[in-house]
Amino acid sequence: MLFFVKQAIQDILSNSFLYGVTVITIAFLILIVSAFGLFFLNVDDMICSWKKEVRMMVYLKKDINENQLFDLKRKIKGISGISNATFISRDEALKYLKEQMKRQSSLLDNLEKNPLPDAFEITISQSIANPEKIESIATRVEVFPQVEDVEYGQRWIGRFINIFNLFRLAGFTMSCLFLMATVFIVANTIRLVLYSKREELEIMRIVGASNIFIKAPFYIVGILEGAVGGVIGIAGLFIAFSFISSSMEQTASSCIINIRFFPLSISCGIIFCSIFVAWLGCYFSLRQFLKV
Amino acid sequence: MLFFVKQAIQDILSNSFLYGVTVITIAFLILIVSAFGLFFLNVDDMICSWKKEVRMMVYLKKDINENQLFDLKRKIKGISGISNATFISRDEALKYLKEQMKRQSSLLDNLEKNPLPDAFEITISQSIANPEKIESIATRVEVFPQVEDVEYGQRWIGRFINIFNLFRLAGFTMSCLFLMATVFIVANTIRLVLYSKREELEIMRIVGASNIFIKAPFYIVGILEGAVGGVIGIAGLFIAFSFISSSMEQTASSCIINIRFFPLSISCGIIFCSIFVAWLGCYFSLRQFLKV
Amino acid sequence: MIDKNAIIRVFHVHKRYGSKNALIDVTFDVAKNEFLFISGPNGAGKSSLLKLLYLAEGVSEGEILIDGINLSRISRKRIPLLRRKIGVIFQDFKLIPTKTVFENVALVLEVAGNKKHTIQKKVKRLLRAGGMEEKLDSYPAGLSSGEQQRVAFARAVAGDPKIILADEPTGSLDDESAGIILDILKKLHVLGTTVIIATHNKELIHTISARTIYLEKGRLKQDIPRTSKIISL
Amino acid sequence: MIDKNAIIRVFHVHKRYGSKNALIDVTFDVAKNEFLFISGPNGAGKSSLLKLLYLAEGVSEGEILIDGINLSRISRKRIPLLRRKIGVIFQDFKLIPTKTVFENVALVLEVAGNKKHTIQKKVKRLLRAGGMEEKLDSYPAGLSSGEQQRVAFARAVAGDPKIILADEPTGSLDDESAGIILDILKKLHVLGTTVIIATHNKELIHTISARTIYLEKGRLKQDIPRTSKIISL
Ligand SMILES: Nc1ncnc2c1ncn2[C@@H]1O[C@H](COP(=O)(O)OP(=O)(O)OP(=O)(O)O)[C@@H](O)[C@H]1O
Ligand SMILES: Nc1ncnc2c1ncn2[C@@H]1O[C@H](COP(=O)(O)OP(=O)(O)OP(=O)(O)O)[C@@H](O)[C@H]1O
Ligand SMILES: [Mg+2]
Ligand SMILES: [Mg+2]
Repeated sequence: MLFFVKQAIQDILSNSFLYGVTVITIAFLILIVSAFGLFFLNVDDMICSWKKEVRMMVYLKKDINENQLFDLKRKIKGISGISNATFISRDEALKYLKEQMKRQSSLLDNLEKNPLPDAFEITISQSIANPEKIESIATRVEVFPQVEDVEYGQRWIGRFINIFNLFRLAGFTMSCLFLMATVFIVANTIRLVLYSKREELEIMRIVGASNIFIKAPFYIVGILEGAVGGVIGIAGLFIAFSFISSSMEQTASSCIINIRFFPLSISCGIIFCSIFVAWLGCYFSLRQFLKV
Repeated sequence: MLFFVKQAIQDILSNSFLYGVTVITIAFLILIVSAFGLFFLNVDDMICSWKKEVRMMVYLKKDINENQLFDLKRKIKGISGISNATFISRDEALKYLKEQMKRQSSLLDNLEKNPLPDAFEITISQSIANPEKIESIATRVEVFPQVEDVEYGQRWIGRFINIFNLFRLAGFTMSCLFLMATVFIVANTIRLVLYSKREELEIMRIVGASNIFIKAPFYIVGILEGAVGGVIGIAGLFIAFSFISSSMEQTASSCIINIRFFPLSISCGIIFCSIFVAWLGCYFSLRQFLKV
Repeated sequence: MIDKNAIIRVFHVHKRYGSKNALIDVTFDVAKNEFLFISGPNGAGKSSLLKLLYLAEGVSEGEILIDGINLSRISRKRIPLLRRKIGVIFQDFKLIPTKTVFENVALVLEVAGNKKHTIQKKVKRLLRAGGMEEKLDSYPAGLSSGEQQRVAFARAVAGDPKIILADEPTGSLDDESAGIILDILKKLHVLGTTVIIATHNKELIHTISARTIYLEKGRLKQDIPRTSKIISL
Repeated sequence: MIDKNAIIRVFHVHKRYGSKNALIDVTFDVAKNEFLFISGPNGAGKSSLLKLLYLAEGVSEGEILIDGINLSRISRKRIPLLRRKIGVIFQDFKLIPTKTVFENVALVLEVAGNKKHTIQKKVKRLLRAGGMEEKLDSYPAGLSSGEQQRVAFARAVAGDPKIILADEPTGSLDDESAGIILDILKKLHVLGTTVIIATHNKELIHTISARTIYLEKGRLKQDIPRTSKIISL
């Protein structure tokens, strides 16, 4: 084993051009794919933080007693997809509304009496993402006799969830595409490298080398290439990310979202992916050039 | 010239493995980069369509006569960044509000008199994207004596414009990165191909071939590869796009946005880019292998 | 026809490349520890025949047995083991351009799983015998043709093969070097190695009294035993 | 020393590869239409000397003039033109593996800008002369060594060069083919071509009465004119 590693390192040194090209190719592809992944990671963060805001107001009929309230709360909480329900009295609600409307709150000063009813604020489970589900929850709540009306989500939340689901779909499809492409390009690069060494392979075979003897150094080199390429790619991404995020902080100081880099575990995962891709490339190429 | 083209085609046929690899690599890279571009094109479309909604309501003091109104309108329109201002009477406004609030409109039924003032609806130029500018426009409008209050944009519009600007920034940075990576990977692939033909190049030189004679076929092959790779890449993207967009139509029937593919001109531009990149790859590689 | 002493048996072998018949119905046995010339003009099929023997190509028809193993039926795992019994000097040397002279020769021993120490000693000894001790760390591109051929020779004999197949082993060598190489081959033969030399060089054949097989246009035309030399060539 | 008739002038040339001295202070002239052997044992520097002449390498010291042009000062644009005046048979053939035999030979004529029709005719004629008419569409890998050498020869003479540099041109050929090739070289010499043959093959040198330069360890040891043959080798 140690022998093969030595062989491999020697091989890398004497063919530094070929292997350099492979490492750079892998690094760039890892950079691209993980840049894309990072982008979607952050978009997803945003979606999650917005989804938390998907709430529903259940306005109650007038003159409901405590018992009925308690009963209703229990029933509402029993509906799947609803994670919480908080009672908000009409006075609370008016105060809240005034706060919300800020500049427009003067409008409410003209009111003679509080026109708002008592209400429950319902929190929708984050797993329920599409507006159809939310709609169906709303209708199920509406049928309770004590319920006057259900108002849910600002219209745009529904729209955005849809759009962001599309984002995610597109992102997922593209990620798959990118990954496939990466495997393919890396495999091709390694194939080209092996192609220019095919005579060498042939000579080794005729000199009596077993298949494992021929292949082992290539796999070791491939794994090293994958590791080095992956690390360079992630490092490059991190540098690019630092630039972007620092420039973001300048232009978007008022913006509440904060973007983040991959956690360490995912970074390591990407490097492993990169190693795996290089290994796969070796595997396919060696199969091609060592048929007999 | 014709001779070189013939040479090139013959070369492609007898080295189909090498050139196949290059074409596939180019195709995948074009696919990736243009998928990314397409994604941002559509995101941009959305942003534009949302930006159109960036409006400002200017609530006026009571008892303003026609002259003052006209004067105010003129002044408001004079502020840079404001593209239009429409007068909305208080009755119109209430009707509009009721429509907008739909489920909550019952609240308004309790009103004894219309609490709303007259107002101007101001449309902000689409080129003004960041919320700071919008804020400053708001304060400039607020100082007019006839103006009671300015209410602008739902809070989220401001937030989103920021986020989408970040999107665009990220998208732009990533596109640059991707393009660089593409040039690099294509150049590398072509370098590997030339590397495995370096003896051939050497022989041709010693046999008395001029540099142009040696290089021309490579450039022609490179351009062909770029063109074919580009077309395959775009075609692949189009197929992927068709799948996504048709699945989108199923899952997101309620969604108002409609995604689109590149217009023909951009598609052609991408193919030209692809050709250029391949040409560039040839250029760098030939410089390396034909030093003397 | 069954000769228990035969280490190589070639039995009605045909070799076709497309429509080209490189070998047509060639049959002969090589005894253990025989010294054999394969002779014939350019394109006679000498190299093609050797290629079949070192398993670089398969026969189109017929059977070849080496050391009792039928090459058409050998399992893929055993091919490397068989190849290690055969040392080949290729007509075009086939040195690995990315390895130094030392590494090229050492490869054969590494492949067979020898110890590093043994390899060092043996390779150096062999290259010294070929007058290549100064070139240990050169790459093949930095050698003259004669020097390359000597390295190829060292590699062929490094693994102590039972059979040595030499394709034009002195083609690039001056008379002195050729003499040295031939002497070594003769010594190995005395020590028990089976030596097969393919050459069109009649002079070479005349310097050593040995059995000679004469090929022409892919056919085995003459099989001249050791004694009756010089007569028919 | 100034010889107006010299087509090649080699003047105190040294060639070093790293610390290795391949050529040491070599000086000689070659007259127009001379027939010259460069002889010497393996590693003497024969191929190195030829490499300098066909501009594959540059000298480390000294000057070489070909047809009045100093190779150290030639502009890069004129190098291809000069090379077309020189036909080279390489010791290792250097055929392009991805081109057929026909294309390999035709290349020289295409490079010089000949018409397609002319090329067709000429290449076929040349290959027929070398007995390669059946192999027009073969790739070099499908040829025997002798056949490859014949193609290399055809390519070297295809461009009607003023100077032919042949590095061991008969190394892989049987006696008959070697005879044919030598005959052609002699004919070309008669027609005015300068022919330089590098070889360690003493037999070959003896068959033709010509001036012989003898190299040893990179030094020019003897320069034997045409008349005084056989004496000192
Ligand atoms: N891979 C191949 N494809 C097609 N034809 C081939 C191939 N290899 C050899 N041949 C043909 O088979 C014939 C025999 O070739 P071989 O190399 O065995 O000759 P040889 O006896 O070694 O000649 P030489 O003395 O020139 O080396 C030749 O005519 C050659 O063209
Ligand atoms: N590129 C190189 N790098 C280092 N040394 C070289 C290189 N080319 C040649 N040499 C050395 O220069 C010396 C002369 O080599 P050259 O090829 O000229 O010999 P030669 O006379 O052609 O021999 P042969 O008859 O074996 O072909 C040799 O010792 C060789 O090792
Ligand atoms: Mg042969
Ligand atoms: Mg030489």
